[in-house]
Amino acid sequence: MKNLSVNIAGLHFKNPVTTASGTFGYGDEFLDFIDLSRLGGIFVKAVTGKNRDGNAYPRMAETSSGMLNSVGLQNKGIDHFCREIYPRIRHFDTHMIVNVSGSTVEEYIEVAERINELEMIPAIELNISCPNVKLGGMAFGTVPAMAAEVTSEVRKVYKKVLMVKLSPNVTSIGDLAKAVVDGGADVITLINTLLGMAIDAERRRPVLSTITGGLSGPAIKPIALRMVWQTHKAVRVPIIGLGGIMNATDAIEFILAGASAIQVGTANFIDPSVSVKIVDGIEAYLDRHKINNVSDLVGALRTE
Amino acid sequence: MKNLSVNIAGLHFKNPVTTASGTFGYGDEFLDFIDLSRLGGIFVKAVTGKNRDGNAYPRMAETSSGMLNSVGLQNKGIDHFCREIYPRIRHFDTHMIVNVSGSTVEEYIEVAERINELEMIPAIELNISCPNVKLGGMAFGTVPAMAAEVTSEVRKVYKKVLMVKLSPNVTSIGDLAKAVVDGGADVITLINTLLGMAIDAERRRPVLSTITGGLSGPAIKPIALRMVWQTHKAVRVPIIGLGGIMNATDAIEFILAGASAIQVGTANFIDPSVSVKIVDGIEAYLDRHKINNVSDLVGALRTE
Amino acid sequence: MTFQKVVQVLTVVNNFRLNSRHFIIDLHAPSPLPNILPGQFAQVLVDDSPSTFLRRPFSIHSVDFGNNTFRLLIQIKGEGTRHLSKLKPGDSLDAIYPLGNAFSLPLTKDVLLVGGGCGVAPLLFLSQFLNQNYVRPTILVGFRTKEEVSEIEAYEKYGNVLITTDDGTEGEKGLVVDHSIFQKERLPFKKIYCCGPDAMMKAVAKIARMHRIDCEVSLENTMACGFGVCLCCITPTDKGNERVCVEGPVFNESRLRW
Amino acid sequence: MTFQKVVQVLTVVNNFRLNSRHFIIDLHAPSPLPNILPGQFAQVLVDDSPSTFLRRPFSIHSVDFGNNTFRLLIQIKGEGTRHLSKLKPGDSLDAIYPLGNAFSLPLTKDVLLVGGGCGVAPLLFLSQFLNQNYVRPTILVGFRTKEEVSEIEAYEKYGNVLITTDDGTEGEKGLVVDHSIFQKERLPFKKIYCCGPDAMMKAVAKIARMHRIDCEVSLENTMACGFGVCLCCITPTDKGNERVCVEGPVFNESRLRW
Ligand SMILES: Cc1cc2nc3c(=O)[nH]c(=O)nc-3n(C[C@H](O)[C@H](O)[C@H](O)COP(=O)(O)OP(=O)(O)OC[C@H]3O[C@@H](n4cnc5c(N)ncnc54)[C@H](O)[C@@H]3O)c2cc1C
Ligand SMILES: Cc1cc2nc3c(=O)[nH]c(=O)nc-3n(C[C@H](O)[C@H](O)[C@H](O)COP(=O)(O)OP(=O)(O)OC[C@H]3O[C@@H](n4cnc5c(N)ncnc54)[C@H](O)[C@@H]3O)c2cc1C
Ligand SMILES: Cc1cc2nc3c(=O)[nH]c(=O)nc-3n(C[C@H](O)[C@H](O)[C@H](O)COP(=O)(O)O)c2cc1C
Ligand SMILES: Cc1cc2nc3c(=O)[nH]c(=O)nc-3n(C[C@H](O)[C@H](O)[C@H](O)COP(=O)(O)O)c2cc1C
Ligand code: FES
Ligand code: FES
Repeated sequence: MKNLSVNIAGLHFKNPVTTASGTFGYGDEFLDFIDLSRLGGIFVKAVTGKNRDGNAYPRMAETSSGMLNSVGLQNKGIDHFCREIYPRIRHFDTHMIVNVSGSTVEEYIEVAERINELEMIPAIELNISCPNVKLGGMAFGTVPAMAAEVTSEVRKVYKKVLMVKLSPNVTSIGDLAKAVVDGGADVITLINTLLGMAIDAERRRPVLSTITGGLSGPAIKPIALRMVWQTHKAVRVPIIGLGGIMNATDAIEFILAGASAIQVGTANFIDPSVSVKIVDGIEAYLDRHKINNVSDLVGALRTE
Repeated sequence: MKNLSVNIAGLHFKNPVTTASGTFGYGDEFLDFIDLSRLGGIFVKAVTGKNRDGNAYPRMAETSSGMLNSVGLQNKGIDHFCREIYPRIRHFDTHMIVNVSGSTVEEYIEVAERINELEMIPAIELNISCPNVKLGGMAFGTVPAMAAEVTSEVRKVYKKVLMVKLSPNVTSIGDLAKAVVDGGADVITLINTLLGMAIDAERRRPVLSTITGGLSGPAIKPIALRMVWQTHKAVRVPIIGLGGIMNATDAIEFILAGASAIQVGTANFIDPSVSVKIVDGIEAYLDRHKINNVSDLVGALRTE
Repeated sequence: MTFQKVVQVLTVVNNFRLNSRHFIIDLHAPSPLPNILPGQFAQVLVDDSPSTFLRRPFSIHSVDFGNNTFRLLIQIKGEGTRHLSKLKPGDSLDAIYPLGNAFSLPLTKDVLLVGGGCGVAPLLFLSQFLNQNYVRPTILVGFRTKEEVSEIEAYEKYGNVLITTDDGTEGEKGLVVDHSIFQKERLPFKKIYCCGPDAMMKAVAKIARMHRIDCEVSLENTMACGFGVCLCCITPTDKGNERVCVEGPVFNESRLRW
Repeated sequence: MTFQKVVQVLTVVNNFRLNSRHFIIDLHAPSPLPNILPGQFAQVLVDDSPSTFLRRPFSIHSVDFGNNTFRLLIQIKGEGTRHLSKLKPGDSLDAIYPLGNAFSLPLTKDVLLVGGGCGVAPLLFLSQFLNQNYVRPTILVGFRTKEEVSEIEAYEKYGNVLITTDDGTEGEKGLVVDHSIFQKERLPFKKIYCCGPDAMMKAVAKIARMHRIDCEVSLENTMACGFGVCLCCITPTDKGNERVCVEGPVFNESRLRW
């Protein structure tokens, strides 16, 4: 039996496979397809202070080996989350981690404070990188000083594991990573979507109502891998890597590049059972390579 | 008969279809496949001051809907270009534009000065964005002040049309574009490749000898389109757009987003006759939409 | 029979052309079918070409629970549907189903079904279902031209069929809303079910409102997941943005903010 | 016959398995073949799945100028070759050919050909060509196991065939360089042509150098374009980095800086 468990900032994950915020709902939509307890963790959809309707339809465009979305943080707000959703998901036998979003530092603080009180939520993931909201969001994520500020303000009120999810739409991911670590982040998640655009040539219009949107899927994997690798060189905190992971081989690549765990995002849409297949595939890889602990692979890329 | 010609900074192109530097050699490798005179222009492989061997093998990795390269500006230097290559290509009946690279501002100036003297080269494209050289290159392309400096220094010695090719690996493409326009650029080309990475999970090694390399192909098209659109909003100089263009529809999308001309890059590897097919496809689009001049489509995206 | 959603590899048992743009595909499941209701759809994995990265949604056209098969009626639109049109018996097809809600059971026997183009797809299954519940609907189906008129005999088993073609080569000439049945001052229906292009459904919904007839429409928004997690397929309703793949595809038109 | 490179849609006339990992595909051109020399290769477009975005290079295994057909011998490695193994007669295949340089004509009759795995591919065409030039080579071919030993009769038409298998189930046991022919103090060859995995070619080149025998090898670097413009396929030589797809794939081993 191989040991698939990883320890991330003191939190024990039964395996390194988790699911990405915004691609897995609150987990319950997947109950028909998989046994959630087989996952290392689930990152639930972004929660903001107030109810948000999100952007207008159309919110999606298919692209070569990927897709653009401009959902825009649609959710019913933190009150609704605590009252309606938390009771429904708290007993899932896996780490339920909440993705926290906002338009202002105050909103991040407000949401983080409330979630701090929810016993069965062991960590939050600050989403300072969503390209689909006009205020805040993207701006926090692309300027190191602002990223550090929102992180350190949330750090003051949030006592459990603080993860910060970075935007890839920056010149230097290492600078961003250092800034949020200085701000008090325990863990870095990356990458969020890359800002992209799709045009319908026949109608001569943008496909998305918001003109631009976030690119995800295998198309972005090479960029995500590079950023995980650069971040792994830049900071010493654990990294959760994602971006275009479709199978166990992709997951291993992220782990070799320096990720202690991975998230499966867009792939869930194509195969809702893929996350569990990735757990099995990682185990098979360890068998084939006669490695006992998956943690021995973290950052184990041979570059000499 | 539709009018496919475009005027770019005073240069008359018979149509908006050109080929991207580094993907079309010096044009002559394509003589077996197409009639070069059907193209609007050809951007030849990067020329530097001295001979460069480029990076070690392996230099290529296939990715989902794209590829990574780390060629690293292999070329025989400006002397060799003027002596051996220029005489061979000067009579091609299309605009032959030279992609100029370097590691220092002095090297860019040196090459630009020499090319200024070559009668049949109507323009240069400053490559301040190649991610595959250690010195300069990438750095120039990601810091607005440096991008502006190299542009204005070259502007002093180069009298014909000065194009500057931008790197997409930046937080704000608009800021870069403004900087090089302030520096004296007549035309902006974008995008160059996105920095990416590929890992061979079985061997636990990077695929490329340089670990990271430049991502091109349809995978990056949404990002390229977005950047052309943002640049079109940010500056008033003509734009030459590229990144993942595989067919005429893609080309039209770039033109609608604001490009006065387009370059075909990686697609040449898959179909060496694709550039001419794109010329035909654009003409068919104009027919179908009853548009007389392709220039009427430039930036004609309907966003209201 | 369960109500569970499944992701399953199905076997193509039949694939035949109705006309140059439409085809029908019969799929066989490796185990007893879950419960499926009319209006529900399947998310089909086309192949792994870059232009068909996401699954494609198709309404269930009819179901044969006894033989563990169901049928899709597909119109060729782009890469994905063109590829599906080439599948041969014996090929496999990966599908997630059944997805979405269903048409509600009518509280009346005066029922009209209106379908246009590939929007007729869910209506065959619905007619069959209505019959089982002792309702024999009027079925108004619109086509572009005579060549595309198809499956009329199948519909006639379940109801009274009316036809329009855009060019008048069969049935009445014009769009479905131009049909003479709508010219009457009082329409003899208490419930309309409608499926087709947005513009058609809006026009039918407008008529229904005018005549105070209860009307359900089936939307075809673009989808990424199809089972409620991506929030890409939303439509604005009286309850805010709702998911067409879960709260829909069937909506009572009175709830929609089109 | 021209020397032009063409990009052409060819028709598959035959596709048959040699064993579980290797297959042969016969391709028919719509017009007379251009001139093709042994050692040259074709760049084949697999399909448009994301994992086979680029073309795949394969050596020309043999040519039938009279019938406008040529043959590829392919080993299944990944997605691309697996997909090609499923092509059926009548299917089309887009190829650019002929690419690269060719083996040089020997100035001697004492010629040894050494091939391992799918590296045997260009050697059949080369043997045929040598025969036409009145040279009957010795042909040493290495396989993993008896099951994979194939086409021996074809080679025997053109030369004296020696075999090794890794497991000794046919011919001599071991790698090609372990063959007893190399144990002699003086080897009876003045020219060696070699094609196979890098490690094998290096080992053969080392033997050749030791015995001062002229030796040409055919490299299989990864390629993006295959016709000289991307500079991805380079190998360091005495003239700096040269393109394997234009200056190669055949190099005299003395020029390589492996
Ligand atoms: C719930 C639901 C049920 C459906 N049922 C059926 C059915 O029973 N039979 C049937 O033939 N079709 C049905 N559709 C539509 C079908 O899903 C699309 O036609 C199909 O996905 C097109 O795939 P493609 O790869 O061929 O086209 P693409 O190459 O993806 O697109 C071709 C063109 O069609 C447009 N397009 C694609 N999908 C949609 C869409 N959903 N809405 C608006 N425009 C679109 C694209 O913008 C593009 O212009 C249904 C859709 C939904 C959401
Ligand atoms: C000039 C030339 C001639 C060739 N002739 C033949 C031939 O006649 N018959 C034949 O079977 N093969 C030949 N090859 C090799 C063949 O091109 C590859 O095996 C093929 O491209 C693999 O495609 P794939 O999609 O199946 O594998 P992929 O999925 O692309 O790769 C599968 C595995 O093989 C490795 N791989 C793929 N291509 C190469 C390569 N070129 N060098 C080293 N490792 C590689 C990959 O890294 C990966 O680990 C030739 C290659 C060259 C450059
Ligand atoms: C439809 C959709 C919605 C998303 N919503 C969120 C979100 O609410 N919060 C967040 O941090 N990331 C969100 N993301 C980004 C993903 O979590 C992930 O970072 C990104 O998609 C890249 O990973 P992938 O390529 O594996 O999908 C969303 C992505 C998609 C496709
Ligand atoms: C193999 C290769 C070599 C390249 N060399 C150069 C170069 O020398 N100078 C340059 O400015 N861009 C170079 N590029 C970048 C292309 O010109 C182009 O900007 C990029 O590939 C994106 O376009 P595409 O997706 O259409 O290929 C190179 C790209 C590739 C794939
Ligand atoms: S398609 Fe994903 S929520 Fe409806
Ligand atoms: S493969 Fe492009 S130069 Fe050789």
